[in-house]
Amino acid sequence: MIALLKRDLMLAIRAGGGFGLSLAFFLIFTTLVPFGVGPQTGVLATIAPGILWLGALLACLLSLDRIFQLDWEDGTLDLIATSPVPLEGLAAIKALAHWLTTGLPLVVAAPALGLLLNLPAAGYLWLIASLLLGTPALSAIGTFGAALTVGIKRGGLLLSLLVLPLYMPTLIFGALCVVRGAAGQEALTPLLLVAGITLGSLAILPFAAAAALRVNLR
Amino acid sequence: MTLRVVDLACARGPAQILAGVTFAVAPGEALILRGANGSGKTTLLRTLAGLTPPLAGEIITAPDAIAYAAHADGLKSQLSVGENLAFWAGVFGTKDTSAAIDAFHLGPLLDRRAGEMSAGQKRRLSLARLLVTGRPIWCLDEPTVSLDAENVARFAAAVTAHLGMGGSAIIATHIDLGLPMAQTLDITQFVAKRIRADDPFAEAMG
Amino acid sequence: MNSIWEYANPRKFMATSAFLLPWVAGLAAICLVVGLVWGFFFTPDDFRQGSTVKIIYIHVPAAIMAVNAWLMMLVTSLIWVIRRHHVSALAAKAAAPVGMVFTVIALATGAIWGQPMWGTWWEWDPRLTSFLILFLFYLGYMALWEAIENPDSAADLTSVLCLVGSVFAVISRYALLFWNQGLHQGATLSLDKEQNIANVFWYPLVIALCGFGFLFLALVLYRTQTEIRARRLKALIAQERMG
Amino acid sequence: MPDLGKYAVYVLSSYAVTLGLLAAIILASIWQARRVRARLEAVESRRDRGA
Repeated sequence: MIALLKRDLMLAIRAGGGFGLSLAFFLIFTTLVPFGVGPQTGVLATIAPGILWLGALLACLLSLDRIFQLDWEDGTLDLIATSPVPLEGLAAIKALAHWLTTGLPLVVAAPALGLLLNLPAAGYLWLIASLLLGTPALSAIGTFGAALTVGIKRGGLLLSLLVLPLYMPTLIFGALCVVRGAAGQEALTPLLLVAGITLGSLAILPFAAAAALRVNLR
Repeated sequence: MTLRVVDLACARGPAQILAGVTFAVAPGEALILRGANGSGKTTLLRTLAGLTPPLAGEIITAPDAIAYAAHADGLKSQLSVGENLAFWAGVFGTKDTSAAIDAFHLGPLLDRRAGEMSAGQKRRLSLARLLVTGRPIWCLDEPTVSLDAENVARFAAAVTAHLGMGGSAIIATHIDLGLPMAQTLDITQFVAKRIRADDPFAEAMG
Repeated sequence: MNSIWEYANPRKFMATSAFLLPWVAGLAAICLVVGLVWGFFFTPDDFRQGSTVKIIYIHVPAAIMAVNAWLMMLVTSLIWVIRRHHVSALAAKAAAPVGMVFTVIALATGAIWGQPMWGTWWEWDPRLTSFLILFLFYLGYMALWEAIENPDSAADLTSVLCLVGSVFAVISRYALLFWNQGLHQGATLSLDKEQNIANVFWYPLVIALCGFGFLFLALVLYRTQTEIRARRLKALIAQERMG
Repeated sequence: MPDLGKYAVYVLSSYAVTLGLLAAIILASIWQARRVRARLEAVESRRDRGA
């Protein structure tokens, strides 16, 4: 299993696609907002939490279909399925690899982009905390979606349609936590709820993803 | 480790392809699967490997004994030969890959990217991967496709060595590999194409 | 009474549903006509909401049936996963578009009703928004069915999606309550039957609800028959192609 | 016809939308059923003739 993680990280670094793309998208998305919404810093400050969370969420979404697609095409998935590594383990490791290559960089980049949208000072701590706790859920749910649509040609659009409704609770609680944090209100409850959803997703979804993979490998 | 298959029925998607497949492969033996394209060779191999659940019949062998290799050899072009082998060693839990590297003279190629290798070299790497799995029974699907005569000979020698060490192999191929202990099984005799038995939509209804 | 697994075989289901369908359809028509006509013509206006209260006879039943349709799909998906009951998987596929239409009706009538009461066409109210999410779930579910070739794999994958989707739908439901306090009035048809709406409104509403329920049942039976014939068509074509 | 007062537009439009959508799903189901039944009969007759 560790070999799987090491290989995925090596591939992400070597192929260079993994890190760069999602971060670039997050940056572009955040810089586009003022062009659309207007430069008034007051407006930007109030919508900053939501925009940052949406940017992170969409950045995760973009890199989901690559989780299994490459391994599906070059036969690695078939070979791993016949190896002692259980598919549940494969799904969990793929989610972890996706989080490390996509989720974590977003958490690191978010505060810097918060400056662009002049997020109130009190919000930064909560932004980092909620993203840190929320993005693993985005990866786990995304891995499940990727497993569902791996066998479908051009399944990327369908993948987004399936996964976005599942992202709803994490987005709601995550953005709410930052909004309340930025306004100085009590933001611990939404943060704990984000963590709850993440733990639930990490516990259940690898099994659902493995079941979907088994069906697609049939 | 003998592999015994008793009255196996395999399906591809909604349709059953083969029925009543029965054979046994003792250690040191090789079985060549013959049959026209689409007659179910790949389906049979995937069922033996456990990817596709069989419709009926039994596959009697020790657990974790079968190593499956298809056309797509699961090699990452950005990774070097050594890294690819190390990865598969990690997945299958074998400690060192030196035996596999020497068996296919991959020593000089170790740090070359898999993407920069010829078809023959890639095939040698995918065979080395088979050795790394450390599993006695090889299920190979058209292993010699896109290989020139010299590499086919090298492949046959490798399989013979594997058989010599008590392994066995089931190979779907059209090319005569000249293996010593090879029996041939023409699976067209087992072809029984009809709707899957568990598909209740086959017979007429109101 | 032979067990429900007897209906795993499509022939038995086709025969029984052919027998049941006219009755269920008839009941649906009667209840709908009686419920809606009674509610529309013979009930007084509400002192506060005026005549818009008449929208209750379509908004509430549609909303209830939209949720029940998804629950039915969840149960049939479970039956498929556990017992490989082919007709059950097809019933889930058949019910999805009907459930989606009920959700759209609930959304549309909710929005129209909201206009005079809350002053805007669309109000991000938790209950109305949860129906928007339910609509997205239906869309995703149906899209997944269409995207997959092999019917058995499609049934397996959509069942997994339905199971996981249901968990997240419930979480979203409560996340929305957390996110925005509601304008929506309390439960209209709560079972403990304390008088939250006057009896004169209550009877036609229950009849209209039965009407919607029977209509859902009739549509699902009818569409499941079509799904079974479509599956048989696919099997025959596959057989022909095999030669 | 009851006097719907100033809300007539809303009440009537919501009933229209509902009945319209219900009619749509019913007609779509019937149309789809007919199409599948026709193609099935075609294939089955072809099969019986051929068999």
